[in-house]
Amino acid sequence: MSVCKSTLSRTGLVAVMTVLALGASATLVHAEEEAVYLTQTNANIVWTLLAAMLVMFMQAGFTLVECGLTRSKNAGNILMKNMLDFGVGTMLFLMIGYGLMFGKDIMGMIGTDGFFLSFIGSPSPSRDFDITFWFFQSVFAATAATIVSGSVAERTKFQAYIVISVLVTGLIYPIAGHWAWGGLTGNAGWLESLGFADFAGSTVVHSLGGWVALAGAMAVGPRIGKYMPDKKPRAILGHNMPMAGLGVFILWFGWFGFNAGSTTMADGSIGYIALNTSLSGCAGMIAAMITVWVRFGKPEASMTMNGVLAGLVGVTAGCSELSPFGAIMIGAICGVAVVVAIEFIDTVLCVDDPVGAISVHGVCGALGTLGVGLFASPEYGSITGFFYNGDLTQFGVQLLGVVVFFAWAFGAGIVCFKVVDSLVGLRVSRVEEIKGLDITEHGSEAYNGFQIFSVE
Amino acid sequence: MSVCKSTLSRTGLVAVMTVLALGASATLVHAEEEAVYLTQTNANIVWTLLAAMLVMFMQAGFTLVECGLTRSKNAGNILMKNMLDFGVGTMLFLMIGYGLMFGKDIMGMIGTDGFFLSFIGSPSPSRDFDITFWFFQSVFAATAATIVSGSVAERTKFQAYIVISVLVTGLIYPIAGHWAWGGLTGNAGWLESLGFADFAGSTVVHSLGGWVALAGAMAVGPRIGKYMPDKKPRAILGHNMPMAGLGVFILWFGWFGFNAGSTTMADGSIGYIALNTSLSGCAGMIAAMITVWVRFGKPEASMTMNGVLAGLVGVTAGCSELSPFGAIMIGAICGVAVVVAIEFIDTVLCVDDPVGAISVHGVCGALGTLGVGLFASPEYGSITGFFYNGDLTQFGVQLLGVVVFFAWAFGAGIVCFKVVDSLVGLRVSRVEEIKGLDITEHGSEAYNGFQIFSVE
Amino acid sequence: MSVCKSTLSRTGLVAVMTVLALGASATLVHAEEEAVYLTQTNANIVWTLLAAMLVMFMQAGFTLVECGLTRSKNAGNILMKNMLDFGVGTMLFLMIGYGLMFGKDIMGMIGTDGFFLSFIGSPSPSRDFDITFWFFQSVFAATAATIVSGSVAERTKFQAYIVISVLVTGLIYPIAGHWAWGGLTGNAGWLESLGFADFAGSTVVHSLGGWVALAGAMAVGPRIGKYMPDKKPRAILGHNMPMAGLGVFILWFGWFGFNAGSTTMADGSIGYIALNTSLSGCAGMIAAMITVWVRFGKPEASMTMNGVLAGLVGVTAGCSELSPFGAIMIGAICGVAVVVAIEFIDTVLCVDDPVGAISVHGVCGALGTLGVGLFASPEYGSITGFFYNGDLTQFGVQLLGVVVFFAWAFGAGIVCFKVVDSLVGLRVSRVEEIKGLDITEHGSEAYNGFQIFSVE
Amino acid sequence: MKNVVAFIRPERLPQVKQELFAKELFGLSVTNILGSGQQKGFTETYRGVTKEVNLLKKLRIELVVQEERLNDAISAIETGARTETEGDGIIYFQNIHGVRRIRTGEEL
Amino acid sequence: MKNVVAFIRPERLPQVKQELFAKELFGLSVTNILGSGQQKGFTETYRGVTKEVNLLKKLRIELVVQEERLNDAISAIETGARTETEGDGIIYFQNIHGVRRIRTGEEL
Amino acid sequence: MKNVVAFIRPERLPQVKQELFAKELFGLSVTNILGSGQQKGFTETYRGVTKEVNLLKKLRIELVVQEERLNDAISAIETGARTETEGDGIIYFQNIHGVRRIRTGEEL
Ligand SMILES: Nc1ncnc2c1ncn2[C@@H]1O[C@H](COP(=O)(O)OP(=O)(O)O)[C@@H](O)[C@H]1O
Ligand SMILES: Nc1ncnc2c1ncn2[C@@H]1O[C@H](COP(=O)(O)OP(=O)(O)O)[C@@H](O)[C@H]1O
Ligand SMILES: Nc1ncnc2c1ncn2[C@@H]1O[C@H](COP(=O)(O)OP(=O)(O)O)[C@@H](O)[C@H]1O
Repeated sequence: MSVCKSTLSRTGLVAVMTVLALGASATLVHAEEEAVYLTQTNANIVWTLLAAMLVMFMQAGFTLVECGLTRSKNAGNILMKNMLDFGVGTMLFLMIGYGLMFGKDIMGMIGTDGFFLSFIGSPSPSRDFDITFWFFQSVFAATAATIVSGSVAERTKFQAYIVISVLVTGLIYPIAGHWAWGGLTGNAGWLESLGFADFAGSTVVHSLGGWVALAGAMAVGPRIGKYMPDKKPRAILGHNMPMAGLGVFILWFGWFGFNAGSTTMADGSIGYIALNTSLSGCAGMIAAMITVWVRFGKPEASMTMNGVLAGLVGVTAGCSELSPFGAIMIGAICGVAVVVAIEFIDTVLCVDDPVGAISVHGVCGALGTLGVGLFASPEYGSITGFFYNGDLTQFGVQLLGVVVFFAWAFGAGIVCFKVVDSLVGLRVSRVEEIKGLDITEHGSEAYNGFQIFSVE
Repeated sequence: MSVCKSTLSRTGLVAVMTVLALGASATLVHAEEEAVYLTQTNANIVWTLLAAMLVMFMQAGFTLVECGLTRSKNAGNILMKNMLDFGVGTMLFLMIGYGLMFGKDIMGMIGTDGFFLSFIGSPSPSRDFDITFWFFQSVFAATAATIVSGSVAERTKFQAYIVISVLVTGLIYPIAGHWAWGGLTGNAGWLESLGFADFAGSTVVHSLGGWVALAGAMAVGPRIGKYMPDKKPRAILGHNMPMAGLGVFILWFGWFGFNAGSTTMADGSIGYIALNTSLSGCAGMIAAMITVWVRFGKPEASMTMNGVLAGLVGVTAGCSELSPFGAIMIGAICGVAVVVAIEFIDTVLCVDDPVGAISVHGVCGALGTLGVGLFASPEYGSITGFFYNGDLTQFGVQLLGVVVFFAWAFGAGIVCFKVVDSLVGLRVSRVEEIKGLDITEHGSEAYNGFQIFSVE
Repeated sequence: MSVCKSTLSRTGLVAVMTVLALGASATLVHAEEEAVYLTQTNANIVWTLLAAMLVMFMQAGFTLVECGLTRSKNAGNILMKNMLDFGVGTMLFLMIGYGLMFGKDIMGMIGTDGFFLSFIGSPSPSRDFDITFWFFQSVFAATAATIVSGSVAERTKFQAYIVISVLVTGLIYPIAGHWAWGGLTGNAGWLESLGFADFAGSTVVHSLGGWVALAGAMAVGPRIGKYMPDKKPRAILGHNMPMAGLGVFILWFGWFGFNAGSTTMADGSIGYIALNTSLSGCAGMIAAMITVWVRFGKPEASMTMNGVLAGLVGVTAGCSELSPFGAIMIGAICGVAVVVAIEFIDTVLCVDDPVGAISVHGVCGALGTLGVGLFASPEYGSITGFFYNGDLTQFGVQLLGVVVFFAWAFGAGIVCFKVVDSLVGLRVSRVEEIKGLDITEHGSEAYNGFQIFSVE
Repeated sequence: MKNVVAFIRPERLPQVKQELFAKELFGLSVTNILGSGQQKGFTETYRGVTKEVNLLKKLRIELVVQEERLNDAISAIETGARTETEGDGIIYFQNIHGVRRIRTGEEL
Repeated sequence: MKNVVAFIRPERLPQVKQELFAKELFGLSVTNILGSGQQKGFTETYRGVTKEVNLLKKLRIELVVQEERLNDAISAIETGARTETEGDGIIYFQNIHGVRRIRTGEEL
Repeated sequence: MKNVVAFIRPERLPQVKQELFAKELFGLSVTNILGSGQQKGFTETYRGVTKEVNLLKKLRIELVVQEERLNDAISAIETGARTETEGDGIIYFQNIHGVRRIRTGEEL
């Protein structure tokens, strides 16, 4: 195809090519004699876009983890909820959320413009990046809603869940998000103005989701059979550990986009951000495995998986501020904490959280955010933690942020769930719950052919 | 390792390094004092390659969707077919397809050189890009064949399928592909010369696959038990919705490569192309869910999943031409259409398409292509649609393309299936179909240990 | 949001922004009037990091393949082993492995510094890349350990496995790795000094893992019921082919990072490296399918999947040195070889390797490495093989490397397994094996609700 | 009362059900079984090793019927299940010494 | 010896087991079945097509008991399984003409 | 005719089948069951909560045999299934009042 090839060279110029191709699908570009280089703006677009794709893919991970750790009779419902979180979440963030979160703000409290993608103007590199940034933020928003899905699984009406998902992505997340991240578009959210640091969202995304999840699990109540009359918890086994395990790996994979992509810049820091992310996940896994082993006698898989996620959630706030050893410390702390928290919530609070969402996202998100105030290394990001400078100021700010987010997310969550309960009802009937939501809410089962029986 | 580190700095130059490493695995490069930048050509290679990887990964998504929406007794056969599509497809595209599609053309009808990778010359940046471009095109070709797999699932002889897969990737796809995309290598396919626009292949890849799938489903006939004697369709339930759901998420993820990668350039447009892709998938999901809910009483999962894919297929033609709201419109239209089309094909045409491939890829591919003529926004790509300029010319060209591709793909498909039928026979025997293709065609079952019974 | 947008432009400078954002999550950067370009160093970081993510994701692929090809009663154990490989592997490589592999060396034999990430100094582009390089190497190390998991599956004590995993990533892999790849950090490993070429690790990673796997399978002995009293092998069916199939697709996807990422540079060669990788996998698949078909009468799925992996393992050594046709040859040879090797190991050696790890990684890794000496094309990498220059020198060096790695990995493997056996015992009891490791080692089953029975 | 048990092909269940329901026999319990009889099994090949599968998937159906409905039940099952090829299965019945409806405790 | 067979709701098994164990009846075998009786099934919709499901998931439990324990067994099952709504199932018993423990070969 | 029913360990099925086939008893139906008897169960721990599993996986095998083959059948099953540890199960038989082959309708 030598002729063809020389043709390729001839068609090098983009402009010429575009005319030639008359709207065809792709455009070949070759380096001319004088070298052309990739602009940093376009590099940032490429990087941010790749990261956004990875974060979007995390949706699959959340689905599989939730699905695997619950019973097969609700698997289809869980799938629907997670697709919905992304579908509806993106739409809501498009219409309302982004504006509230990143619009021109009032007193660092709330954004007020940029609704309905209204910031899109005429074509320009700046618009190209803005759109990419918007896309990246939209996939983050969907994540927050998805966390709630896990804690209310197996017993919540699908209609109720839709409304909750809308409220989380459309209001609860973006309003609070503005306080910590409004500065990304030149505003000054009141929390970030105080110095609150949460690089990729241990608190802003995960804890927020986790505390709404807590409100949800409390509002909707435990699954039938979860607690004995004497409040002793019973085990309701997840139906598919390999599925949950695949979900954990997908989340881990996607988390590199979540954390390293939060630079929204193709700069050199992405390498150690990703390394920190990886190390913390590993440390979380090992710590949780050992904790379970010591505490319950055997290294149980579902808790170990929660340990990975705990480490990943924990390092999210500080991935750009921690040294690798700091990341390992955070991961290990979260790995231990998640096991303790799951047991505490299950047996002491008697709140039924089928997948451990409250512990993983709420508790470990908070711990990771506090950890920034302790472990942030001057060699990495711009913050220095207590262990390096003996100063608890940063820790105090972190604590404030953690408390504020808890109050907001849990409070707003409780209100939302109560409102939804009175509007459409939160919970399916006893008979529906026993039959499973797949048949009663969606009209067909998730598995067919397989003999699936639950004998208790 | 400070010594080591300084060594690292010393070995900065690529050339020196390569000699030093004597063929070793990797080469460390560091920024010298005078900065070195990434050339646009290499950036394009990186981007196109990443996109190609993502499109390759879609193969997993197709497998899971098809597998999940069919019965467990054929799961292994479906896996084999999809691996084969990629394996054989790549080989065929290597030997014949690429030449027919992108070789120097005769009257815009067919390419005539570039077979057997013959365009590869001596090392050069241009060759590097050409190879990457070739790789990207090869994964596209495999996609077209895979679509057919779904509609003929659970009853087609494996041998027959191999021949069909060869014909689709080796002939049907590349010949028609040339008409619309030959210009990418400096030719002028006759359809693109008329102004036909199909950026990433709603028609060129998806509709083409969908119409061949229609021919296939008609030629091979419905599965045993699909229709009552009075032609009333019966439900043959898919065996694994979470599996299909994972497939949908993987496809969604990969689709960002499919669409945004079709620039084959790391430029700024990839951001909004990806955003459009995402929004259309979301809109498709929501629209399909509502349509199913209204039409059949409950938000059923398998149709909602088809809605996501419908939106993604629909936006593929115009992702670079649509505004975000245009993408949402296209997605919503396709989401409704896919539900209607599936019911129509199932109950009126009485064509048995187990996974909805014809509706998703054929119908929504066509609608999306037509949509470019209506919704293409002057603010984005180079085309302006009817709703912006009141001119139906572009729509007419789009319609022509859609019709031409239908005629070609359906016609060539029918011929191919008839030929294969007379050569090796299309369909397995009644006994084999009841036993399942896994045992009869491949000699062992896909699941073991699980008690799997189908009682009707 | 026009105001917001102009704010965006104002905040272009990274430095300014960082101050402004006070530790907030992301930083928007826009092209200033004078264009800013992406440095090659940062491009290398982006590319290497993306590749590292992909390789990390391969862990999911390994898990699924191993899980799918074994019985459901051990699925949770397999999941735990694979999470552990990554978690513990990364930690060990952090503490010891990297230093042994890439530290300043003694006589090309072993690295002696760089332990505990001690090479990390103050912030600099060079540090940024070093960390990324480190991360990339750490995910490679985890891969080596994971290969062993497959061959000893379904009968090995979890505690024993932990120790083995530690020894492989902490000692066996990095020591030998230094011989072939120490040069990447400016050392001169003795094998690479002789000219041994293994670009991405057919031998260094895969064969090494495969030979340790052989030692392991021999040391731990066959599963109960695998062999009849007369040494005739019996089939122990894998429980989930679609799961294994998804694993294969994930591995294929990740392998693009494994091979093309091994440049650790965003240069033009990554395109053809990826193409070669893809083609070899395809050829391996086709060759294995045909071989199985001819040999055993039907195209069986699990062997065909092994064929894909065989092709991918085979091309790993030479992906940067082979022409596309060379890659196809290597893939085809490995595809045939893997079927023959599996049968040979199963029926002649009577070594029970449930997933074919020894054949896929050990045998095909060796073949692929030898193939570099035969097929390396002068048009691509820097080496020329026998078929191009009639000179067997390179082949001789390759053979030496293959033999040395076999001796080292198998020998060290046998020693390690014996030591572990005497310390904690390698194998679970007969009763535990029959019950399944999920219950006995981890305390709960992987699947619940599903009726799973194995009747033989 | 009698207890009627039959081993049938899975794919015949819809017909058997139809025949039984047509005769107003609604009480029915179906179990998945693996069975061997006169029908031969098949062989699987997995990773190069041949495996003989001589237990085939069948259904066991069980009906508790009144004495006078026994023949109806048997003929309904036979009509529904018969394909006249090997593997159709067998049908047997036994005496029962007491039946009660759990919901009400009434003797049947 | 008698053979007691009951068809019950899956979710009542724990109660039935508890009642039986309370009466020191430890020998018990449980099978998954699909059953139809007086309880109506439900409909599924899949891809726009309605499907009637008239076989519901039930359990078959089977006990071999000594003559004198028969009434204990029946009443235990009834107590455990009864919800007083349709679908509770039936219970029947038969004579057995010989039982042996496989481990020891002893007649029971 | 007699109906022989045995509850055995799943892993003993191949031996039981072998013994039966050796005695030319080819008609056999196998069901998966969960059983309790003298053998104790085990405990699982899931997410920190302990769960007692006292129903173990067993197989129920059922043979319809002629009167004169009854002892062959019983001894074949006993030989194949016996491991002499708890959990081996029991075997019982009953009279049958009629058997027919569905394919042909012939009385057996
Ligand atoms: N003697 C028997 N005891 C128990 N089950 C039997 C017996 N004979 C047949 N069956 C059951 O019936 C099924 C079909 O029997 P088979 O002999 O293959 O049919 P056919 O009598 O039409 O040749 C078997 O798979 C088995 O489950
Ligand atoms: N005559 C029968 N023969 C066999 N099984 C029966 C019979 N009647 C009921 N069953 C079993 O009992 C289950 C419950 O019976 P059903 O009639 O619905 O309960 P109820 O008697 O409380 O209305 C059925 O699903 C079926 O498995
Ligand atoms: N009385 C019984 N009624 C019904 N099934 C029984 C009875 N006794 C034992 N079984 C079945 O046999 C299996 C093994 O019984 P078990 O008592 O554990 O064996 P062993 O008699 O060797 O101690 C049980 O799991 C159960 O399925």
